[in-house]
Amino acid sequence: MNSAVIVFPGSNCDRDVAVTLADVTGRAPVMHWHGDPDLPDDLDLIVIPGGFSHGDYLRCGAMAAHAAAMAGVRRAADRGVAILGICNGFQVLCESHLLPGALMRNRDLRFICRDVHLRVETTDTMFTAGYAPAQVIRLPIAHHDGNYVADLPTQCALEDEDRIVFRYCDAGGKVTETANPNGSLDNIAGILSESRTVLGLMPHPERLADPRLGGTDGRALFVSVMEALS
Amino acid sequence: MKARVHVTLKAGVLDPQGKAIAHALHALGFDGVRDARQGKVIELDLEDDDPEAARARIDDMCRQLLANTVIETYRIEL
Amino acid sequence: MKARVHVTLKAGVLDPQGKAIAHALHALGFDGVRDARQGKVIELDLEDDDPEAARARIDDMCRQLLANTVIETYRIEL
Amino acid sequence: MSTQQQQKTEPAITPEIVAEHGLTPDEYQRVLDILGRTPNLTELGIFSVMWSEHCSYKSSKKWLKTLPTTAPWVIQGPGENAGVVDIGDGLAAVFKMESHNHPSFIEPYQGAATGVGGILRDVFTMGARPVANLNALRFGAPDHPKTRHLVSGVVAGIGGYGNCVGVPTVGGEVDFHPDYNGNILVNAMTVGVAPADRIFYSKASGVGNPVVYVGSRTGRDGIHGATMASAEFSADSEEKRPTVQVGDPFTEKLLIEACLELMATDAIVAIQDMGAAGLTSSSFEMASKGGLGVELTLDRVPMREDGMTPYELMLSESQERMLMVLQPGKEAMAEAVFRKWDLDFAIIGRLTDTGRMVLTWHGETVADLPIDPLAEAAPEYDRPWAPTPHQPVVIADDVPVLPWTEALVALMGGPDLSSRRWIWEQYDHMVMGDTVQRPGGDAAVVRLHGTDRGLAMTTDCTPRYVRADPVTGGRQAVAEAYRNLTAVGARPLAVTDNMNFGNPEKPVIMGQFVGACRGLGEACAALDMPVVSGNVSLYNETEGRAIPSTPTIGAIGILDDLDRMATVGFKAAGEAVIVIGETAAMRAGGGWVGQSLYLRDLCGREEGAPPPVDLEHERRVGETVRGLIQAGRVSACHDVSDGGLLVAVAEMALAGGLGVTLDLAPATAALFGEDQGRYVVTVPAEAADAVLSDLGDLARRIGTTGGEAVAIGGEAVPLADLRAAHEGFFPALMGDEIVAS
Ligand SMILES: Nc1ncnc2c1ncn2[C@@H]1O[C@H](COP(=O)(O)OP(=O)(O)O)[C@@H](O)[C@H]1O
Ligand SMILES: [Mg+2]
Repeated sequence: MNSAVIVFPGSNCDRDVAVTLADVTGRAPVMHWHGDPDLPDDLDLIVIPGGFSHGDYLRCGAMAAHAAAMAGVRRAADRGVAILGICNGFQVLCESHLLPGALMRNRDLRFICRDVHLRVETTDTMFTAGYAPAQVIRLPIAHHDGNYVADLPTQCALEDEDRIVFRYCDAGGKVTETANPNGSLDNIAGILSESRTVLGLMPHPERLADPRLGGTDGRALFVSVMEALS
Repeated sequence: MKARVHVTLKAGVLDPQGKAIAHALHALGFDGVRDARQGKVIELDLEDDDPEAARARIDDMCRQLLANTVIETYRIEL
Repeated sequence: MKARVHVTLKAGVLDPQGKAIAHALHALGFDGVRDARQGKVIELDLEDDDPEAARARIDDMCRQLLANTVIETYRIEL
Repeated sequence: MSTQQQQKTEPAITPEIVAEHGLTPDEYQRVLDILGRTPNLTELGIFSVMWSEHCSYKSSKKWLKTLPTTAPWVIQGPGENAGVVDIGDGLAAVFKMESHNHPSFIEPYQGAATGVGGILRDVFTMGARPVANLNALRFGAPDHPKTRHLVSGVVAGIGGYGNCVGVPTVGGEVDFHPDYNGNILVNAMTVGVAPADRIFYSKASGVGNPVVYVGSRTGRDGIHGATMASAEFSADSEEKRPTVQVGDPFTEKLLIEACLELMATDAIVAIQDMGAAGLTSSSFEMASKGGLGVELTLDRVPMREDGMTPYELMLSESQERMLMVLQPGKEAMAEAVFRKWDLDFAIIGRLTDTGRMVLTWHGETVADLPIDPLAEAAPEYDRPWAPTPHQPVVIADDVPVLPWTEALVALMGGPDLSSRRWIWEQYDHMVMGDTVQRPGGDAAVVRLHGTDRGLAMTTDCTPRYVRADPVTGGRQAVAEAYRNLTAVGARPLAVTDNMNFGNPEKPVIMGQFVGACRGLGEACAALDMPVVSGNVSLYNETEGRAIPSTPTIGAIGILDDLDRMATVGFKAAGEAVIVIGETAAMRAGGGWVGQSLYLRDLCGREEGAPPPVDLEHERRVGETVRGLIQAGRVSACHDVSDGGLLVAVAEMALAGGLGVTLDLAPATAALFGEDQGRYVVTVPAEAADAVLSDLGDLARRIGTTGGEAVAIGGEAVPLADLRAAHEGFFPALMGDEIVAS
């Protein structure tokens, strides 16, 4: 499987996800510089990594959304190439309108770095086919602006079209207000595009994909994509 | 030429910062704050000197970058 | 009663956000942006109706919470 | 502004201006002797920062020289931007700790943030990629009106900077004490990793080589910051406010990447970050170390504001800037790297063989100073000092007895022992994907990227011990760091120290400094952990009242096999709980209560001699424990420190979510005494006898894991209650404090 990681000035989880991709797929991803509009054309997966692109100044992801490389990402998305935006990557995808809605400052205004529980809301995607329906997994979050908002029609569409992929929940899988770390609408932690080929999520699957780091619940996401694409 | 862009959250979008400010003011003993909302102002120093052309250009800047029209509205002040 | 507090960085204080905005506008092809600075506006909805009393109270709020007077200045608009 | 105008408007040098620059009449006389004429304002400014306490270490140098700084694995000791130690496999660890106390008190968010930025630069200047940050924080009383605001701002600032730069913040410590009410401490530490044979230094060489400025533009930030950090605080310090700098972590991130990219080539001869005293001390130090002169064309310095003067350019403390000497002919290549990262790049001068620093401004010379005489004549004081009087030993029987259950809950939920989760959850402690042991244990462990080895790191100091007995307190700070590293299974390697004290012109304070240096030095020598870098922050006083002396120790160690790493939490029910390191004297004494948290927090008595630190014992016990961990014989390990044995056991229970039944008499001094040199481990039941018989007198079984409470005799504290108290303190304190940003 061929993958690429887009590197913006201020990206800082680019190496982390590259390590996971290399480990899972057996092939190192292309590290693609934001200023270059021409992505390799044999890509199966493009990852927009976490971090603070352009310092997260103005709005998280706003400046990165205009990078030359994002035009290439958009073209790839139109061709059906799988796109995965993690944390800052999710914010970039929303700012690029490749995904609907927006990510605002966390409800308590503080940066939060901790493991959270997520319920897998759909397995009908190449990203989560490897999980069991309604499986409860544990992944870290590390963000200041992960509070997902969308208008009512968007929310209904996401719900009706089965495009909500992860919801914050408690250890038992219950989706509750106290299990919502950042105030996200409907406890939404990750969503799909209409085409189901673009996934954005706030939690970091690459951070728990190595037993040495305390868990492997994130690994299945990368394995799922790889199995779906090869 | 100086210009100001005021970016505010659309009505109906919950504003965590505003809410926290109202709460904190209350905790500090300032009663009677019914609501608080926080917005941004971006002050631009432009080479333009034709206000009409500038306004159109700034409008473009807002739509492309300065405001996220999914959740925000903006107002240009010259 | 509605009131607006404008909070801006003092002159000479580094404004990384403003710098980044100017840079990004330039990268988007908007030339002629000499400088950009970012500030915030806090809109308050108050129960007061005496403007003078309100202004004094808001001034207190600014000094205690809304502005960081070490690096920021503020302006109250009623 | 033209040069002439600018020089015309420069004031004549009066005694007042000299005093404002923090120079004593004596020191000013030295300036006159060196120059043979009156300095102009720019020159006076340069002298004042170079001879400030912050840059010259004039009060502390004599004593710092007594610290042990060498070992076969030390590549670079004190004197460079950071210390460097060999960690095997061709790698070196580069680390240092630095204070940002005064700025953080004035503007907690930006003060703490720029503190992190500064220490990061010290480390990547040497060619290392930063891999972890730590922070040691001291605040005033929790109920002091300023404390919440300071805690909120400092923590947000540290997180705001470190998170954006993408370096995990993995550990630290926090204390509260009313004597920090008017003068908090913010000590930040960075650990980096570099190829051992590619370390970069600040010593300039090569006459004619270009001197290059990179990073952010220079503004009027923090002018006089370095002198501010050297002057005692007074109530009117609010007026000094505009001198705080604003950090730009995004630019720092770009600067890290650009510097490391250029460092992979052979373009750099010497490099130095612009920290306190900015362009002055960076250019001065590079030239001075190389025995050369330097010529700077100040009008080429990238400037952020109009109308800046040479004086301001030389004294500005704008952040995120670096100075480099390049190989001739490499300018274009270097410039391309920095432009790619959107950073300013300017050739602002060259090295000369004159031994002088010559500054020009639009073609005119605005300063001309001899470098060596200025460096050599830097004042060095042997300040008078008074030894700290010995405190009486507190007799255990004189201490009020509280029910152990209540005492335990109160201590675990108190300001000093409660969980710091509220803090470290605001720090990205996992970015870079190598955090093997997150905050909450004894030492953080960061994997060496791509290997199965790890670096362990910790910061430690117990200020109440230091204040009561600086020699013992100094030893204890090092010993506790040693223990924290040992408790995860790491081999301690070296330390960095951050000496936070009051006014050194007061003999009592100077006596504390001297004593602490002696204690640190003895412990570092005995435990084979040389001091490789450090920082001194003096004049930490408000209205004449000094902070508790706080020589913070940052230490690193190496784990050669991450499969043999220990963690704090109990692992399984039915395991033996064993305390290692009690001496016969401790048993006979029944527990050391002087200066314990029990005595201070629960009885309101901060008194007595602190627990003695027997360094030989410390080392023997440490080696024993490390041996057990490396042999895979223990399932959990934790050192005994603040709060004593019962607190240590309770922390292990909470971390593992598993209770314990202890076979101890509920004697206050035994449970809460703070005797040093002890660890608690767990061992699977079937292996317990072997461990106990191997260790003989050094070990004693004290209980068995299991259940959902900490139980002694018939009494028990449910873990749920303990957890509620432990986790509840910070959220309750900080609850609705508005977040700084
Ligand atoms: N300011 C801080 N930043 C990050 N981690 C912290 C901070 N303060 C404390 N911690 C973490 O909380 C845990 C407990 O700290 P402490 O009680 O000081 O440990 P110890 O007594 O073992 O030295 C440690 O893992 C420490 O790294
Ligand atoms: Mg410890």
